[in-house]
Amino acid sequence: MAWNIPELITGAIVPLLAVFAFTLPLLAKVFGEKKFPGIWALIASIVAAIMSTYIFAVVWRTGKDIVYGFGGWPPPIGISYEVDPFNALIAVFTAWIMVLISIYSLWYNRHFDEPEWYYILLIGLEAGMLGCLYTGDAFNLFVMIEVLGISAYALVAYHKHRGEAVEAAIKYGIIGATATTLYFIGLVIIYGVYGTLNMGQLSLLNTEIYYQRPDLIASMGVATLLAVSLALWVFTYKSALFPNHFWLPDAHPEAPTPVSAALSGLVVNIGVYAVARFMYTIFGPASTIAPYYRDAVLTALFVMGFVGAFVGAIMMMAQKDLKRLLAYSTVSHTGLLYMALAVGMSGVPQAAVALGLAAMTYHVLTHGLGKALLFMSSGVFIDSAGTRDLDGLAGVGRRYPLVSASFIIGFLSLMGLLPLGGFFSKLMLYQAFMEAGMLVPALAVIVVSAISVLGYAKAMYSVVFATPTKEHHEIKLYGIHYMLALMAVGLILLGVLYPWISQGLIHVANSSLIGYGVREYQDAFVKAFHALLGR
Amino acid sequence: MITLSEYFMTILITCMIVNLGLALYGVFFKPNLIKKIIALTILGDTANTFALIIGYRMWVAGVPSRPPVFTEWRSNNPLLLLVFTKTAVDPLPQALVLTAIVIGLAVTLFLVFLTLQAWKIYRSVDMRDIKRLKG
Amino acid sequence: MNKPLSWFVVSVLAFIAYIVFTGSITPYDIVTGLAVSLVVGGLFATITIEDPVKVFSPVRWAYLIAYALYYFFVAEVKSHLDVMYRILHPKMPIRPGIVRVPYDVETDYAVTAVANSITNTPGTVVVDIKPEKKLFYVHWINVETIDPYEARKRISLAFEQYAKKVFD
Amino acid sequence: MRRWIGICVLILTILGLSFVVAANINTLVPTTNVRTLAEIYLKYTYYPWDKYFTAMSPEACTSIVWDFRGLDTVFETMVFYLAIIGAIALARGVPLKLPKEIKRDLGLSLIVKTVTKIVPVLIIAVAGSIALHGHLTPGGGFQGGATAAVAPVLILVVFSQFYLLKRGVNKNSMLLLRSIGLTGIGITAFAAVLIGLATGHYAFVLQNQPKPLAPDVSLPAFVGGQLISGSLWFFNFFEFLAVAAGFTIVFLLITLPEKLAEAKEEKHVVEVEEG
Repeated sequence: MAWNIPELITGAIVPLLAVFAFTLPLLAKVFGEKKFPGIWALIASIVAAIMSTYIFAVVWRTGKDIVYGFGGWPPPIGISYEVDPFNALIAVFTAWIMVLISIYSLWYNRHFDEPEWYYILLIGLEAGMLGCLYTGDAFNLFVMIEVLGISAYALVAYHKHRGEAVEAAIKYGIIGATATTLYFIGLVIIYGVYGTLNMGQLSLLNTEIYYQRPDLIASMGVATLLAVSLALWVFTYKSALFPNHFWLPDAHPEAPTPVSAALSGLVVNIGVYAVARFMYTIFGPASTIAPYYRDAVLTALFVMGFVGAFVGAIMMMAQKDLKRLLAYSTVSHTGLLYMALAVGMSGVPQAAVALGLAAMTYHVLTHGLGKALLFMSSGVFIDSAGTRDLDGLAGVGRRYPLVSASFIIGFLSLMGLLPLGGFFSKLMLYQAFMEAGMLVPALAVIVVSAISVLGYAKAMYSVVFATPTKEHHEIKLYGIHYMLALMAVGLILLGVLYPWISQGLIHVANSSLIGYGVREYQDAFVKAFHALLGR
Repeated sequence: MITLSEYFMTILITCMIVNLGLALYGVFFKPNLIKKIIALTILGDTANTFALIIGYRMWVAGVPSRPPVFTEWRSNNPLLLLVFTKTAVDPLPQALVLTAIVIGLAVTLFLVFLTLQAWKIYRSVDMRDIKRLKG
Repeated sequence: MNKPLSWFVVSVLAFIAYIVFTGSITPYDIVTGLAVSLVVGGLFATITIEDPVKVFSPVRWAYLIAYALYYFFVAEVKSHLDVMYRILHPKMPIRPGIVRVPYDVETDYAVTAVANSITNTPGTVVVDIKPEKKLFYVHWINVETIDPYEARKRISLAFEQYAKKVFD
Repeated sequence: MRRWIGICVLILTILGLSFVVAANINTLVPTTNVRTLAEIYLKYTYYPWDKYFTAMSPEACTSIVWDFRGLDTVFETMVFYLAIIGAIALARGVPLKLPKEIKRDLGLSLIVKTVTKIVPVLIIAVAGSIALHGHLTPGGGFQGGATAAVAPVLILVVFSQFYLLKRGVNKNSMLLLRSIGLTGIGITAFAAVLIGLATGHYAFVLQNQPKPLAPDVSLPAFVGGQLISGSLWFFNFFEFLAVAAGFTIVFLLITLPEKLAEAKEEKHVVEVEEG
């Protein structure tokens, strides 16, 4: 049989990361325990990044979804990975940011007394994220969320002598475990009602029932609604949507800085992705929960996003701790993401939905990059000043001009200033709401940005422009500032290339989440089923 | 008129649902961390029981349903395989529960270690004593 | 200490456990059973057994069988009857108390065998042991005497005689 | 107030779930038939008449766990692994080493100790049987490993931790064993692909028996006439090693004498800096 390289790479990428994590203790015994783990994690992340880029290139060029049945089993029988442009794009983004975070971790290495555990957990985090993105099986998503979750809890508690870190991890862990257990109950209900766990088949069954068996909708709708709402709780929990955001301002500041960057910049997106996958691909406009329940769910998401965006922006002003301020900014931006996600209610024209989802994807990219950049550069300042307090940090930025410049570019992008990525993603959000005829959310985007300017300005002012009140000790950067500058350039590029990017993202949204994109997702499943069955 | 088996099934499901509610109450409203973790394990076990009920098979004509193990495999007899297929319970929920149990165990284990660490620092496992963070 | 021999003995024990638990003897069971029991034997050779040569003495095995016969058919029956009598008697003639009972066997296995024999027969339970003084503390349902040597004669002497032959 | 909210949530949960079960009584309550997917699993778990569509294991659960849905289990193993790594990370800086002086007469009484000399032998033999017959009878690597880990726990309780440490059962050696087991799982997951690369045939990740799209690569279902179900046997074996070692690490860490742990930690606290 002929080799099918793109499929094989799709299937190999996440198990390969698992193998990288599994072999690390063994190899660390052989090659030394101080330096080797970091390098091994870097190699792992680079391999994953290259493979995910290749997958994205193939999906983008051929315009067809890749379905990989593990063990050669056809999809509903075995587990399959299903890659469409939407998750391929987010996976590429995640993988490359993880490369940067791995490099930064090498620089941050001196904070770790036994680094191998940290790097195993970091690889586990990456495997969890990529698995959540690529998987085409609802139960596998549960497993991958747990992989992601447990490495996140352990990484938050990594500075174990700080009571705050342990407390944050406990809060995060207990409610997170409850949420995932409830997701399991939701999955059991889905299996009970639909008899399958494959996302493609669920989507297909939903469409068939919607068009051919309307008599079943009423009875199945209730159970499906319950299952979906149980599932959405864990997703919104992982992405810190408003009432579930309580753990984030505690956990993110207490985690080691590179982990804060990963949690704020990437893990949040996984929840958003999963909600989009559930609400658009699986339980889309033509499904058993349509039309009333689905609108209700989206409205609830919208309201929570709306409140979250404001709460985050307002709480940001009151913060004295730099990392905590950034964490509240994440709450605010997650709110914006969910507002964009909720655009696909019944009655909204498809073009507006596509625009909204494209804007959401765009905002995922600009916010993720910007937030990772901000956390990493604030890590430099915090190390230099020896405190996270904004007063103690006063003027520390003057010692590191390149880092400060990147830091400011990151803030300006989150604020939404003209040539930077953040401006254009917010612009697209605004346009999407206007086109969908939602005036209030469109204005809310602007108002939230305006409120958050106060918080951002405070942080920028004290770190860079204020006069130093005390002597900060110099720390060696080892070229890490060039990496941060590169990320700042990336933010500028995301803004400058807006016309091409926006077109591309609208295409991504169209070909993955709505209309013919969903049909393609179902078709890819059916084709893979027949191909793998071999008859 | 309901049959006896339906009646018992109703009792089972009712107990399970009440258990679920109580476990959630425990997780959210008990201040003691150990009690929270115990409530969490009860929640997990209830979920697993639910999955097993979903995958169970009622007895066909009074013949007990059998576990999904094809013990007569050495005979290579398609007829026995057919009988097996017609009487065994659904193996998928069992496999899912197996995975969920291990995952629940792993998370519980880690939470216990976190609680131990919290006790070392705060000398207490009560959430009312462990609140340095603003929340 | 004779390690290869201990290894062999422990392996045989593990192999028997493996086959009994598995409940079938196909070539697969035998091969995997041998592999597992060899590994287990290697791990526990120096823990489980101190002097493996004793295992190969037919006299000891004969005494072990005699011990078992005596224990199951004489000691157990006697003490069961005794306890039954005490329970069924309308006045319940019991006099519970803890007595000191010295013992005179050497090896750990012998001590354990005696102690477990005492505990397993109804009416008497070993509650503590002082190896350095060679004393059992036995809870007795009907304390007939508190003289240690007299108590020993009533409770454990028969067991000790067999255990000495089997294990010491 | 808090309590009332809690009770309201509780009642709502119960009523809501009851409503869902009642509304879907046909699908959520067992009937005499199982779902189509389940019938496929039951039929093809051991189906020697079609070598392209079977897991070749009479135990349907094990074949789902390690073959049909093997990916779940590999990552379930990873969750367990990461939890143990997290636990080790929380216990780092606390040396699991033999102190110079050990108080004598640690542990329980002579009788318990003597019995504990024999029982672990039987436990591990039984555990091995559970693990190695995972593809034939209920059980498997995880269950076997968990059973085997009872032996060190018994020794730990009865003889004290130092007895284990003196015999080389410490965190590092167990981690090494665990890593070997996990590496074995990883290699088994990629075994078909590796064989395929070597022979030039296409193969799938986590493949066990030949498949229509990869007919040339498979792991042997029979060895010497005995059923081992291809990759299932290897998965069970390596999982057994990994889980037994993993639980041993956990129990070693959690039973560390508290005074010893804290004495070492206080020295450590000084070195920690702002995160």
